[in-house]
Amino acid sequence: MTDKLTNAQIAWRAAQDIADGAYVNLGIGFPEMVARFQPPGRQAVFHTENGVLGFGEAPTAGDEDWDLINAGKKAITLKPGTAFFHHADSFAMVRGGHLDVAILGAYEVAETGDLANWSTGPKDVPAVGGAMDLVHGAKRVAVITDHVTRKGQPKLVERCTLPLTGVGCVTRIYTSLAVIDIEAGRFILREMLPALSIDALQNVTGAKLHVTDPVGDLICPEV
Amino acid sequence: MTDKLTNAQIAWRAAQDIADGAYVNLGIGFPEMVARFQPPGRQAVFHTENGVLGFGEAPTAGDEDWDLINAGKKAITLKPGTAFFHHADSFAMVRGGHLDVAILGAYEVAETGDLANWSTGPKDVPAVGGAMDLVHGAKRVAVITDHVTRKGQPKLVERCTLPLTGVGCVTRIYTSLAVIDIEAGRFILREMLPALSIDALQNVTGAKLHVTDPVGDLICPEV
Amino acid sequence: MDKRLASLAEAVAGIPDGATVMIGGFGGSGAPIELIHALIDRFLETGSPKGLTVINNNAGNGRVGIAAMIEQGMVAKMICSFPRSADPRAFTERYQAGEIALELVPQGTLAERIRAGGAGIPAFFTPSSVGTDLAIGKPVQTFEGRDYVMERWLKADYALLKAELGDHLGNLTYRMAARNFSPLMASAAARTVVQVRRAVEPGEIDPEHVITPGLFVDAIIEVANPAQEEELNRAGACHP
Amino acid sequence: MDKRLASLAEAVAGIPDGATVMIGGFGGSGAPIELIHALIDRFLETGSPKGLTVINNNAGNGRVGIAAMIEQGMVAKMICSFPRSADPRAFTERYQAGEIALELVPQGTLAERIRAGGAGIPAFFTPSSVGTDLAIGKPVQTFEGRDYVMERWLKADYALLKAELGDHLGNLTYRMAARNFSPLMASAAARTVVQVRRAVEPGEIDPEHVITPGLFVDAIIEVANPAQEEELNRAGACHP
Repeated sequence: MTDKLTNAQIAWRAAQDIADGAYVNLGIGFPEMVARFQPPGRQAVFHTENGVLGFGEAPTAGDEDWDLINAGKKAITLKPGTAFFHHADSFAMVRGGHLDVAILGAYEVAETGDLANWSTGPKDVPAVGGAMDLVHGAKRVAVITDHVTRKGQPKLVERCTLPLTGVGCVTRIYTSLAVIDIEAGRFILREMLPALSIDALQNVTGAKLHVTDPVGDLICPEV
Repeated sequence: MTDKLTNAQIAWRAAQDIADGAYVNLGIGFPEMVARFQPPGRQAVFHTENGVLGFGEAPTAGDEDWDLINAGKKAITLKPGTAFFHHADSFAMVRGGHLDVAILGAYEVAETGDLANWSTGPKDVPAVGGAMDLVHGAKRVAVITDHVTRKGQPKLVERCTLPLTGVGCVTRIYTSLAVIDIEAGRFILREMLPALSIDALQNVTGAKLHVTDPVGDLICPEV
Repeated sequence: MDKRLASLAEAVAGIPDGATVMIGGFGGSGAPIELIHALIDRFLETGSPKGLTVINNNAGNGRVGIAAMIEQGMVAKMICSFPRSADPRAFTERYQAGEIALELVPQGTLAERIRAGGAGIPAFFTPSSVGTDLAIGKPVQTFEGRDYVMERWLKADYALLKAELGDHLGNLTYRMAARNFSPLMASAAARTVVQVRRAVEPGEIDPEHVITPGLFVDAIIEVANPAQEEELNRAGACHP
Repeated sequence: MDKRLASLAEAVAGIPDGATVMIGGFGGSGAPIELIHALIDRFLETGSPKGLTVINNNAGNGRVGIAAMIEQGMVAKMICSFPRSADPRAFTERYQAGEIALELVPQGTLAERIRAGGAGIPAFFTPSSVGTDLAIGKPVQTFEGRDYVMERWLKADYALLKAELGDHLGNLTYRMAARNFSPLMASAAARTVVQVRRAVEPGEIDPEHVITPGLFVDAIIEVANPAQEEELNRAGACHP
């Protein structure tokens, strides 16, 4: 039994909720990992901001074609049915509500569904990319994240303290400890690690966890 | 010497003002005739609202491909360099100011540059097509028209009485009798048929004709 | 994921009474005649769908396609830029009898409103129609000294389209000028159904040549030898 | 009409001090390295152009391309969505020293503002950035109960782009994801200059495969073996 899920395990758990044929955008960095864990028999169609739909996995090192990259500037590959389009069409897909799921990282998520994931404050060079579009476009906006910061501070909070990416946009959070839905401005606990108590989880969560239905065991394979 | 120019001659005269390489939209019907009279050595690139740029002349009867038509639903042909695009891109070209010239027909043109060419009043089924976009898009909006209506009434007027297509948009009018510019809310006479006097022309014109420079002879070949 | 349907009847089965339906094509170029006629056949058998709002550049020609829908009394309202044609009698008669409503929209504004519907843009500003009867009642705003009319997005319950190639994922190409409004409508309808001249395997369309990515398409049905509205009309055809 | 130019130097000769320049590419994919480096060479020889506003999704990477422009001090302002990269030092240093201005725009809004500039739409509404710091000072309007921010069009004096094929009329195709912002920028600049991997005769590009119609393009220059920014950076390249 682990203390907490690895990033790969969080990504695996998030992947279980993606339906066959779903159109999915994965935020750059950690969320990209979700693509690796599609359940057998299901094939999502991945969208990337820079104008590619239905692309394949990363090429082997040395086989990169640097005209064929994703939003994280990593090399990707073609597969049958891939389509290219320009940036305005790409964000028409996003803003127009044509994506089923967007999975993003987070600095903070509030019980209101507010997300902060683009700026750590004025000292940093700010960089927003497509996050502010994605949070208002996809039919379902989910976050994957460690449950707490590196310093052990809660990332799930009553109100975000960092600059917002979007207001009231997140509906599900996959963390290293739990799966939590956001409904009507409340965190609803859905699943947590079997070894954990609700009290222990509440202790590392910055806002009240509500339980409306039996809480499932969050069990992920070693991946 | 003719009393007035034929439609073909009016179209010929309008064609003399189109530069080599100009991007041109010709309104449906009579204005389409302008394409026939490009001066030797000049090639305009014709745009049609339904998503074709740089198309060729009409095919011979029996060779029509009805997927390849212009805005007037007449068959056209491909030529080297033709491009297809969808309607939003087509009107981005129009509205975005990318056309050099639009040449349209008119029911009435006012000395203010107002144009009425889409509705003859409430009895008719109204149909506007792309005219309201063209009058605000092309760098230069010209009208070709008989100088008077079939009943002999002036088509060049102080104020339009019919529903407007656009406000202050026309800058040059090629009529069966004259070439007239619109500048600062005035009709400026540039050319007229050699046999005509300014008084005679004024008599069939519904607003004051101004003369600021020597008036040229409007001489067109038999076409 | 396989978006292929088995029949035209299945393709048009779900459209309810009162639906807003975008229909591709500019005149006969790109008109999905077989989908339209399947919808008419359904109406003749079941009495449904009726009371439709139809969005197309035109309002039908002759006695086939959209004109035949209007003739049958299925259409309550047309949203179009140019309800005239070589033979506009179906629309003209109903319109003059007050039996069909008309929302007349400048062609570029119509295209942009549909694109906006697909792109999640609820409103935009255009110079088209400023100062004319078609701008009456619409907000006007001045930018850099020039007036613009605010126009709203346009969405639909269904889009019925015609394409050239379509793969199982819904990626489409179009033939020549038959493209016109269809890529926009594909994006702006809750459900987009496309008749394709040839259904192909994913990968048969070069990714750089895809005009409508499959994400905008819900279903395709192969119609291998589609009728051309212009040719039907020249032959004096009538549906049914 | 023949839009071919004879040299890269000619292609960038007209860009004045203080110009707004859109530069195609997303990261290294589609970045017109040779045009950018020709512009830097002109600056090094003549001291001009300087004080540029550059519009690109990013703000350069390493010591080539846009990063090299910034390093040379040619850029007064960046308009971009993501001024971070594997090696963002050129921008970061100037930004932290207060020597370069930044207008940060959400990526979809950036794309749409450029498209609006090309399409003659002075303003539009988007849900992106509502309630965030990036919406401060912008008009907000409610449609169907949801708030949207009004955003303005974005235009440029010049666009410097990279394409795959270009014919003498300016019709373009792009290679894979190198397309990104370039078709939009082509439409939104007063003068659009494109380096193409291969200049072809009109008719060599299938009319259905044209991505940017020639009307949006003012000049093309063939650069047969263009450098890839990502490869330059992996090799530690530096311009000049």
